[in-house]
Amino acid sequence: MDFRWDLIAEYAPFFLKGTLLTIGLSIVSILIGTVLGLLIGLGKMMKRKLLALPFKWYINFFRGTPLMVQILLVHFGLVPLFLGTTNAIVAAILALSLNSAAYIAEIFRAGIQSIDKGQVEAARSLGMTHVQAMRYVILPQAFKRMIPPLGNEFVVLIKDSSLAALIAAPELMYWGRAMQGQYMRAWEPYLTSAAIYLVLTLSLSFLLSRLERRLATE
Amino acid sequence: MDFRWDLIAEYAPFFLKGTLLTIGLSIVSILIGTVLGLLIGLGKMMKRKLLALPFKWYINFFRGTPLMVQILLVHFGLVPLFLGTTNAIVAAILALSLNSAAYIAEIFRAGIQSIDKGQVEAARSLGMTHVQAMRYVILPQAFKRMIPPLGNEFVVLIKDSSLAALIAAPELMYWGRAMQGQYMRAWEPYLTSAAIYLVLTLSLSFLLSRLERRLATE
Amino acid sequence: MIEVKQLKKIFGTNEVLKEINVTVKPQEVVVVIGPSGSGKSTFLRCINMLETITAGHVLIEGIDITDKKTDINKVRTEVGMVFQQFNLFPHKTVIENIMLAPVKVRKVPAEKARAKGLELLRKVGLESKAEVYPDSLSGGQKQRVAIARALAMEPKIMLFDEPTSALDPEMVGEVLEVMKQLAKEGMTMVVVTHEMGFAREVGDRVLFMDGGIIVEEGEPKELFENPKEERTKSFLSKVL
Amino acid sequence: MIEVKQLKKIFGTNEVLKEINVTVKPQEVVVVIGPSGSGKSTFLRCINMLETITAGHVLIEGIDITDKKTDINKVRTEVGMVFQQFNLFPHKTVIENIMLAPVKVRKVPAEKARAKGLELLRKVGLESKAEVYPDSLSGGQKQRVAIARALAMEPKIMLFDEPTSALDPEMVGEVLEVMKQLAKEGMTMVVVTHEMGFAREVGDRVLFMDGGIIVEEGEPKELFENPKEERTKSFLSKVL
Amino acid sequence: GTSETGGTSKTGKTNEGGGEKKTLRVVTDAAYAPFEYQDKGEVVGFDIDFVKAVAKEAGYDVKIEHVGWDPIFVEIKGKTADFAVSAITINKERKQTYDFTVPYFLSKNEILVPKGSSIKSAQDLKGKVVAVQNGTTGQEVTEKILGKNSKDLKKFENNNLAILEMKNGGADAVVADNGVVDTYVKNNPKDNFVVIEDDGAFEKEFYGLLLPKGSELKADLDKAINKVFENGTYAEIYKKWFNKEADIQILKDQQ
Ligand SMILES: Nc1ncnc2c1ncn2[C@@H]1O[C@H](COP(=O)(O)OP(=O)(O)OP(=O)(O)O)[C@@H](O)[C@H]1O
Ligand SMILES: Nc1ncnc2c1ncn2[C@@H]1O[C@H](COP(=O)(O)OP(=O)(O)OP(=O)(O)O)[C@@H](O)[C@H]1O
Ligand SMILES: [Mg+2]
Ligand SMILES: [Mg+2]
Repeated sequence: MDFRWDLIAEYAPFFLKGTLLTIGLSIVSILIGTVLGLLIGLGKMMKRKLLALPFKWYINFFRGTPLMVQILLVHFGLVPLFLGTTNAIVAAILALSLNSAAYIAEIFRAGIQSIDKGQVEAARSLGMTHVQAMRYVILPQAFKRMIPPLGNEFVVLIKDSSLAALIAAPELMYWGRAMQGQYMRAWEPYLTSAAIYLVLTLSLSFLLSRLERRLATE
Repeated sequence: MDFRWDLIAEYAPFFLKGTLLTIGLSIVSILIGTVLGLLIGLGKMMKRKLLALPFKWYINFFRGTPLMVQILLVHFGLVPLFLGTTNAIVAAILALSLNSAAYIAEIFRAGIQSIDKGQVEAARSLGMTHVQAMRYVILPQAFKRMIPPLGNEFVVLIKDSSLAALIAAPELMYWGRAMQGQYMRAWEPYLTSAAIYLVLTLSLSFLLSRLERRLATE
Repeated sequence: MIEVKQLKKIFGTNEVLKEINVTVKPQEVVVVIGPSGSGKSTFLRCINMLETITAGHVLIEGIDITDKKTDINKVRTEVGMVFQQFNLFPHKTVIENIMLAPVKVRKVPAEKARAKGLELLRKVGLESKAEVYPDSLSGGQKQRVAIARALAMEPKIMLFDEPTSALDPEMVGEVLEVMKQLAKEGMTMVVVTHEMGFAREVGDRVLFMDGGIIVEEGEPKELFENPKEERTKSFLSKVL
Repeated sequence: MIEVKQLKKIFGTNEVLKEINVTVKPQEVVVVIGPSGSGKSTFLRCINMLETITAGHVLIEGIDITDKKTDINKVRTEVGMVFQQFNLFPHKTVIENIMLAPVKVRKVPAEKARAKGLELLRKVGLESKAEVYPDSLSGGQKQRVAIARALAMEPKIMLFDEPTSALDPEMVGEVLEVMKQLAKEGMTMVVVTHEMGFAREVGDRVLFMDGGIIVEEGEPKELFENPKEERTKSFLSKVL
Repeated sequence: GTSETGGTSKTGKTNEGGGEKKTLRVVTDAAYAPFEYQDKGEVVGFDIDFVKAVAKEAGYDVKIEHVGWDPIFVEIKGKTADFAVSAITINKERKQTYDFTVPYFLSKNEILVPKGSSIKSAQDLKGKVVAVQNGTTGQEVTEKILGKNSKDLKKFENNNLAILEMKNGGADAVVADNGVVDTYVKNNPKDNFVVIEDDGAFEKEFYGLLLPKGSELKADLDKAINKVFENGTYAEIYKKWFNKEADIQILKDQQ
């Protein structure tokens, strides 16, 4: 098989631009997703079943349907409804944030539930209110446990952001597809983008495992 | 907003066909993926680091790159290399199986490692060999613990199979996009496919939670 | 002073406490014994409302905690609790564990709370461990910190739920020593324990529970040597 | 008969066993005591190679198990082990737990293994529980099944690692009873335990371990009442 | 002329006439060589050159943005772009919702097949696997032959994927606009693909610039297009991209 390195060299600046957008999209989305996810997680944990229901269905919807559908719905349906125009970057960030929020909500809930219930009991028996026990005892411990799965969600988000190529947001995958369209070749563009994604996700995993180790010995 | 129910009615037979293909793709892929995943999981657990390395990188690659890249690579690169022609269904099954195998390998490993090591010790202290301890004591317990995450992987696979639309495998998402292309409308096709995916994934989750409960009380 | 009147607790369909009537007088040390599952922990947890009470009344210093109008958090500051599993806060140092509730609940200034905390640590023999995290302590040390933490709220009553049964045998003594000291100082205490030596030495009264009721009660010596009920006899024969 | 010669065990940089020399004669019951972390479990686990041995030799019935040529699985069938945490197989019924190793390792016909298993269950007082799963048993019952399971391989030696310390106090007696019976029948036993009553009653010899060495050994009565070493004295004063 | 549509931005730059020179927002799907595609990031093509010439004639600046095919219709319907150029075929259905300028390009669908294929005409496509771009007229005409949503029809997101599918043996033919097909064959002689025309089966189509319904820009643009036809600019651009002479008369006949 002839592998055209020259084509890759030619497209290198675009892969670079695309990689930067991929990173940007992912960072913005994980940040928004985390904030939203915390709120939704809290919502789902409400004692009153009826109030918790919308949050439960939010999570069901975003975890139960393909991200591709969500991106297309947001891009062609939701964003034009509000902005009056399509905007690929906005749609990508919105869809990725909404999607990851559903997963982060569950991470948050699991983090809180993983704390031994003896901890709340000890706090309550000292006279703390439920809110105080949450704030001083449960949440600080839960947040620490949330870091690994949150990092994992970030890795997933980086990969998922490739779907933004479908709505012509010029991220990494988009340029892979553009290159494929220009030269009608499959291996060069897709192996190149696969390699870049791999570098991104593996470096992130590496950083995360170091962070985890540091937190563990703290 | 005017919602054209008539268009959905018109496309109903195609959505039905697509749903059946989605289910078929997912079932075949989870089966192949499970078998492959067990082998790869065993490979990664080999004591000799050098022998385990290829398996480790297999998992890294398939978990570290977007499925979209994998599907396009398999469809336009791998399958033509072997079959001499593209074949969307083969490519979709192959890509989905290879991808889910990487996740299942980790599920398998986690399942084995979750078994208390007192179990092996008890087995060994009774004179069983390592293989006997695995076969009669560890694996039966590990398999039971693997059922929930495997089910979860199945749900993921159903959603991921939507990417097969990109290579024109006529599954559920493909028909959603075909409908969108014909009528230039976003809400009808995408909400319809979202609803169908939701029904598929939620029914599966429901069945799984019942299965889990039955296994738990056994 | 604790008054428990016709206390009932049902989990689902499982009637765990059937009808408990007990009064614990000020400065009294009451030891609760009984087989596993007899409801000892549940009884203790009902006294400071860690479990909701199905029926009956519990009065702490004359205040009915089952009354909806009672501020339960306020009552709980009067009742310290020590758990079998210590339940120290792992993300805080020993002194922070002790200071947390006084500062956040009682609004004691941090400086004062720290001074008080160090004094309590001295009392349980752990002044050198103020700045370490709980993870680096042995079981016996953890439990002594937990006792100091409960005492920091200056409770009038202390509840202990098998405080030594998660400890290695050679650490049991150091915890019991602290508890004996506390009893001597006149603390009102309810202690669930299997340490019969402790019961004999400092207990004013022993309650034997089984199947959700108090089967027999009496002075330790009397009850251990002359149990009246068949069930008590058979239990003591296994344990002593 | 067990001969332990200059046994050493190092975990990483932690020298857990320093130099252990012990001989356990046939039919002897040796009790091992010592503070937490002193290496008691490690010592026991070295005897049937659940831990790899760093240096020294262990001979079981004259066979050196540290010799590479020795079939360790064969030796292990001669040495039964009972763990603190029972380690019953939760996916198998009580009788299946007992039959598994005889059938798979010794290739005993299932029928015969079952008959033998039921006989052993009768011996530990649990013939009625043959068909239930371990989850439905109490701790004391679990441990008795674990003993029956080990006995099903007809071992010449039995090792016990704190068999009663995960049990509620009222269940300790039933397990010790089974062990006493075993000792009476002439089983060679090494028992790590904190049950001094048991040590006194059935122990032929007590080893006191601390810091990876055997600090002192002797007849139970002698050692408990007249410990020679300072460390032994201080340990016994906490535990007795 | 001014436009009331949103999304236009004032440049603030004034020309010699003293009036404001407006910048129009033009959307396109730059995945349709040679009409509009990305040459390493820059949107280029016949359509682009043409629009620039027309805009210059009408006195506007244009900002061309690649948004993808489907979003074009969202943007124009929502009047967030002033007009769209993207080899858009003028047809009745689209005219119900949108306005078009006068036609600026004659197009027809053609069949792309490997050399030596048994396919010689549109009717030969029956029973063969055909790859098309989802939502194009190429798809429509092929569906007329194969049947709507036939199992032999593979709809891809763009023509690139459709052609790649055929190249890899997954389809027997690709049906797409002549401009796309001709350019592909010209640029990729090594692939050994040939073009089959079937004027009997595939009707002529005309491309127009797509405008929101009732856009006041239409008059301006129509006038400018005719000027571009007349002053020779159109022929020049056509020659540059297709290496053929333009047939302006047939376009004007449509007006
Ligand atoms: N949260 C709960 N939900 C349901 N049942 C419970 C709960 N807590 C305790 N129980 C049940 O209540 C009964 C009494 O439990 P409790 O913990 O009070 O016993 P105990 O005397 O403290 O036993 P132990 O000596 O084992 O601690 C048991 O049958 C137990 O299963
Ligand atoms: N697998 C292991 N890896 C590293 N260190 C170990 C391991 N197992 C035991 N140790 C260490 O060896 C030392 C002795 O442990 P061991 O379990 O033999 O003590 P023990 O006397 O049985 O104590 P306990 O009464 O708590 O059971 C301890 O310091 C322990 O941390
Ligand atoms: Mg209890
Ligand atoms: Mg041990």
